[in-house]
Amino acid sequence: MSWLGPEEWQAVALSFRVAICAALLSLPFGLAAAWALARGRFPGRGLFSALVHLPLVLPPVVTGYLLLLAFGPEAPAGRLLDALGLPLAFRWTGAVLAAAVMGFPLMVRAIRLSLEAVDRRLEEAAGTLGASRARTFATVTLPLIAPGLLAGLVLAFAKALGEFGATITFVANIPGETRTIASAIHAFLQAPGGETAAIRLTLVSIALSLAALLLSEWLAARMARRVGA
Amino acid sequence: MSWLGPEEWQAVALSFRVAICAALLSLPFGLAAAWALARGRFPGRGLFSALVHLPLVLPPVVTGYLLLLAFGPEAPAGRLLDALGLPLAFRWTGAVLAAAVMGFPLMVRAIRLSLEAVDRRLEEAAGTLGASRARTFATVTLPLIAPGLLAGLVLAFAKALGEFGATITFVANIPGETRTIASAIHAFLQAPGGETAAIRLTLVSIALSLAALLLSEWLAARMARRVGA
Amino acid sequence: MTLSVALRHRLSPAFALEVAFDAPPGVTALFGRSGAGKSSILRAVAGLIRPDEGRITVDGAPVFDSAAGIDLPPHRRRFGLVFQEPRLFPHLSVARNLRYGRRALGLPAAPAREAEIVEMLGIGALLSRRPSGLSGGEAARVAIGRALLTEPRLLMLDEPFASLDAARREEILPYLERLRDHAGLPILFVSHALPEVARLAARIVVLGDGHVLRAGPAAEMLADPEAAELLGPREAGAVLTGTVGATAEDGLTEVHLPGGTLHLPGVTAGEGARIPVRIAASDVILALEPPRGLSALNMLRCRVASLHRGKGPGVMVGLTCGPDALLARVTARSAEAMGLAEGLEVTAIVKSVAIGPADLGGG
Amino acid sequence: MTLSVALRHRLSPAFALEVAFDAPPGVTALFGRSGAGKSSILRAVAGLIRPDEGRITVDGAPVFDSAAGIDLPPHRRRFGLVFQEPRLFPHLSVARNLRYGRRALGLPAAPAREAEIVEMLGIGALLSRRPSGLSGGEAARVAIGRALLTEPRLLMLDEPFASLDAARREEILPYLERLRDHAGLPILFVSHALPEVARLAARIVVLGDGHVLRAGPAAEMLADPEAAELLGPREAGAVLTGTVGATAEDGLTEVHLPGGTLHLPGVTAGEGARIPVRIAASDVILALEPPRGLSALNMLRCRVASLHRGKGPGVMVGLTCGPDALLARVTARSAEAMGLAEGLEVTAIVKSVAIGPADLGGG
Amino acid sequence: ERLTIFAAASLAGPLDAAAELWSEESGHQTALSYAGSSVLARQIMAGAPADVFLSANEEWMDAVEADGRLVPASRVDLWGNALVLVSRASSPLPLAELPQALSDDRLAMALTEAVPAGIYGREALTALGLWEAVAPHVAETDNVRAALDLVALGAAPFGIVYATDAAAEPRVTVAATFPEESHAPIIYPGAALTVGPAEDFLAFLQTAPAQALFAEAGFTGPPGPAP
Ligand SMILES: Nc1ncnc2c1ncn2[C@@H]1O[C@H](COP(=O)(O)OP(=O)(O)OP(=O)(O)O)[C@@H](O)[C@H]1O
Ligand SMILES: Nc1ncnc2c1ncn2[C@@H]1O[C@H](COP(=O)(O)OP(=O)(O)OP(=O)(O)O)[C@@H](O)[C@H]1O
Ligand code: MOO
Ligand SMILES: [Mg+2]
Ligand SMILES: [Mg+2]
Repeated sequence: MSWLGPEEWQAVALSFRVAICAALLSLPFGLAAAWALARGRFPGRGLFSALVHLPLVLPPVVTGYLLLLAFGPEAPAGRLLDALGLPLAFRWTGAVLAAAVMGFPLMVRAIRLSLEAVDRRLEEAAGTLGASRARTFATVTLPLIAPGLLAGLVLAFAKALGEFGATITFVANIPGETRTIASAIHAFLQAPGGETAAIRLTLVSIALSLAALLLSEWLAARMARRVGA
Repeated sequence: MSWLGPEEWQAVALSFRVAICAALLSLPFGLAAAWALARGRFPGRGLFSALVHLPLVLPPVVTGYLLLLAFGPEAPAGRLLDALGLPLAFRWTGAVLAAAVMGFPLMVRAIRLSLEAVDRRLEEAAGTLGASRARTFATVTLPLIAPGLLAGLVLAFAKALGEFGATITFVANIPGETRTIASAIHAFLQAPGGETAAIRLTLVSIALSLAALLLSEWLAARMARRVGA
Repeated sequence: MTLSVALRHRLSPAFALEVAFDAPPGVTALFGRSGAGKSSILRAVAGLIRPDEGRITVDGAPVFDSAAGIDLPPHRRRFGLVFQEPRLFPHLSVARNLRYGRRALGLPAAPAREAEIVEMLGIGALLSRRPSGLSGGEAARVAIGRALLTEPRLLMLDEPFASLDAARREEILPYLERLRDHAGLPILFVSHALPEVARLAARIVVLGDGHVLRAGPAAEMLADPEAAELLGPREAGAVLTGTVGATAEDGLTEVHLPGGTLHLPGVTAGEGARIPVRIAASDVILALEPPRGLSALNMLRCRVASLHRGKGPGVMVGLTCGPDALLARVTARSAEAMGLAEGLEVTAIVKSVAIGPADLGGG
Repeated sequence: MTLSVALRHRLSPAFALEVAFDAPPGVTALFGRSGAGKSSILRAVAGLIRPDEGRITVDGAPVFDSAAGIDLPPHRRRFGLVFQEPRLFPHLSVARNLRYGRRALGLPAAPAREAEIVEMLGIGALLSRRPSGLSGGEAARVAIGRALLTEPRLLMLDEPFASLDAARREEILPYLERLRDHAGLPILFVSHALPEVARLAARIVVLGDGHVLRAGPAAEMLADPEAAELLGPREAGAVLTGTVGATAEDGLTEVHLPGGTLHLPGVTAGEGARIPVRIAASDVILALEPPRGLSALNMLRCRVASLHRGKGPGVMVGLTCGPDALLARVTARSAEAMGLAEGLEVTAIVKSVAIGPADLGGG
Repeated sequence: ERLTIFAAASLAGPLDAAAELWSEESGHQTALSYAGSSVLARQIMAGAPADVFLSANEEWMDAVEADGRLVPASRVDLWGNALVLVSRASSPLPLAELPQALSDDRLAMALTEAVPAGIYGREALTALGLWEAVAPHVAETDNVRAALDLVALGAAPFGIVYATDAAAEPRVTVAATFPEESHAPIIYPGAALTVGPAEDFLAFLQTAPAQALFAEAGFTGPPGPAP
């Protein structure tokens, strides 16, 4: 792919990094949220579910603005994180946050569906064999929901590759820092004569996601074979 | 909500219609695609999976652009549909298509996860009881994947509410025809001082999705209670 | 209607099925140790496994024929199968589970038949419940009822009574006997309980490691001292056919055998009917001359036909009592003390109560 | 170590548990018809159901006490439970299923113990397989092994042998007997097979519709003509305790009872050991005087203690043979013909081979 | 030291070239963040670390200025643009005939109440007395490029875009140019948000070599001195 310019390569590398980080970063939170929704019985469960789905319902730009309002350089949360050495605004870390937030509802739903399909009787069995709740979770529940985790990761990764509305709104479109493939494509499409560059990047994006998908399908097939299902 | 103007009401009503139609319309296709991915063993399965995920990976504007290429008034597919009395260009029907396409990967994955969790031994049992494959599907598989179908509908509905990038690119933003809540919010945000209107519509959007979510959670809880899980 | 099975199928590198047997109308028992391949055979017959090679025919018409490329899907075979696990549909009530097959087949509702089966299985109180809360035995019973209601042309039962109490078994067995006797359909019956097998089965197929070790009529197999080794010596016994005679006031019915008359409790067949009576080898006591003052009512004059020393301290004695063959298992010490030898006349003593309903055919 | 259970729990509007019983070290059998509440009791003891009310204690220390608000989670109770269904972990190999509990508990690996259990259960060839392809009986055996390897302080077995062949049962029962005799832990054993119950259990709790119908020492329960009705008349019998004597060359071992000496095959306990011997009521023949020329070697002089007429044509005869109680089931006709009456001296004839290993304790 | 420039997306092509030129001259690195003016303005008002803001319209620059984010007196009008009617047909069309020519078809425009190109277009059509007639036919898009795409792909026969957009799209031709007086002047204002190099860069954009790059892309010069 020598037909990509250095700036474009930069965007590809950044997108990849952002997508991987976003997918992995949101995994534990997605798991926690999915658990709460699948197993929890607490007041406000419906509202919590709505909150999780919000990034799906809102136009991405709105989500981006909300992130900007919450984590911008002049917002208290943003300042706090900055002081803690994790600046977000207009950094690639912010792009990760934006992508993670946008992919969150997808990840939560995938994990939740898997969780709801877990045979609780196996967890009971683990308990009678001496496994604490944490251990049961780690050794029984987690492996059994692996398909959901994998699906969640794939969805979050793919979404992160395609996401630009919230990203560009929250962290702008700064080459090498926050200009992901999607932002670049968008910028190219807005400028006169940017189509060819946009098409090139689109193809790269498709290739990246295809690779991720094939990897995930292969992993899923291996898991299924191991379970013998 | 008398604080919404008539144009805004129109956008709300239209969004609702588009989201409902998009979710329901994509259900059979999503089911077929999920089936092929979960159960099918055909060459090109990986590519097919990538194709299904494409709307997630591509920036929405690109998807909209591709839709325009495929279903625009000058494209063969667009002409055909037009001749069949289903014009898409600049119509709310086109907005439905755009929303359905954008939500498709989410719906497929939800259904697929449920399908993969189905206990195949129950399908075997149905066969030995005299149920044909079609009947087994309708009376065993389908009810068992109901959680996935419901999740798919919810995700597609929510996504349709939030989608504007592909929609506005494919069918523009015509009040009463294609101006959905998301498009309207986006438009408001482009002009200085549009925030209050945008916030109003955002709240409506949240309310709509909250209602849909609560409905789906209630349905899911009922189903779970009936199965006794 | 007769089922013929001949197939070869490799399930794993370590296990392959290679079996051939016929199942005429009536019960054919598949007997064998855990892992012998019983369930796999039922799956193949039902169409849930596609064998590598072979032919499965019903009255000569193939439902599967690898050479001819025939492989009917399960629902077109119309074979009922009660799986080893209940496999109830979790989203349907018990009642709708029961009716599932009839609806799938487009059969008209059969309220009378349904009521009869529900009554027999004792699941009337469960009809509106979902399967998830059922006890193990309750679920097993619903699964039996679900298969019975489809009126299959072949019935396969995979350890249907494993989780049922003895009393419940006694309620279901007569139903299966009636089905066997009146519906003329082949029934493949997997069970580890030889009394049940002996009571129901006309034929026994003994399986081991995917192969047929021995197959034949139940009466022969059970009375054959060699086959007894395979079935387990404690379970060996003979199945005799007797003619039902008068029933006395005290509930004992005369059953006439060529070698004598037995007085048995719990016979429900009518006078003149011919019923099989199973007498376990370990329930027979031999005496050189008819003893007196004994609580056992049943004595048959027999002649010793064969003596087989097994591995343990027991001797399996083959007897001919008129035209019937009987088995008795005695200790080697007794055999010696009594001077048992081929041709010797002995009296076989059987306690009436040792022959329970489970050993009595008909009903 | 003794388990005490007293609880009340409503499972559904139609079914409530209300039970209280003690389980001292040794085997306590839970016996009852399908749906009686056996599995639910095990679930409550294991901590998988939280009873509405009650107390479950081990040597007085509560693992559950509704009044005190105590409810230990299952893993802190250290009670092993073999469920009615195998419940194997589908994502782990058989070997890792077996080791799951020890690892969870932080116990060191026990290769010798593991090898012994694997050998006993005959699952050596399955170790590297996933559970999904296992046969019904294979899965059941792995589940048994998995629970045994955790070295629980209480063991609960819910119909562990339902899908196993007789030969396999014979291989597992001695292991359970050793466990019972040497580990000093209470074992709750659910089974529909009375021979197994009689062989293993020191106590029997008969359940019906969520309530304890009767409970007591196995020997008493089995020999009590009234309790016999609950257990099923064909299954009733006495459990006597005898002292092992010499074993002859032909493999028969003398077992001395106060009322006489039995000659039994397959006794593995050493000379001088005291072992329980189960004699089913239907295996006993009564004679007014000791007969001769009979293949049965075992005769005990007894006195008729009671006569119970049941619903059928049978009479349950309670006998005292020295200090032991024995049960015999004869037909009413025989009882009359023999003039059986309380106080009458009779000879009880028991075929040696009618007492098989399943009815023999120790080992 | 890197200069961060927040610029309206429509400036992309010539601005990239100009920034490169300036980097070579001054030795400063530049980072160009392109997005819609509205997005950029909001980011700046939220504290974005930008040094230069190049807006596609005056209102958003006004908003940023009112927020006190500009280096005083650094604001300058940099370029102008013309508004044109494009179509796929190669024949010119008198603007007055637009309603008839449209018949039942659509006229593609950027959002007429939000996006500058759309606002100018509506203003011009109103001034020409055509708005009432064409309003029901307007298909509004998110940005002006999308409106151009609709025409390029044949979804709409006509569209109103900037002259710069029309010049870069070979599939469309300019059917008519809106008279300058029919709408407010199309102005691209720029301002420095930090002192130093940002001001130098703004100055550079006004030099001849820079202006030549923009002229090549179809931009006109600044419409007279800043007010
Ligand atoms: N969750 C539940 N909801 C309603 N009824 C229940 C539930 N769980 C158990 N029951 C009922 O409680 C009764 C006792 O069930 P349990 O499983 O304890 O029976 P069991 O004695 O083990 O029977 P089996 O021998 O058939 O296994 C059954 O009638 C069952 O239907
Ligand atoms: N999918 C499979 N992969 C590998 N081995 C298999 C598979 N299915 C069955 N087997 C093996 O084939 C053998 C026969 O299994 P099958 O279920 O037919 O036994 P069975 O006679 O029904 O035993 P049981 O009495 O325990 O139910 C077993 O050893 C089993 O492990
Ligand atoms: O860059 Mo703009 O403000 O969308 O024309
Ligand atoms: Mg089996
Ligand atoms: Mg149970």
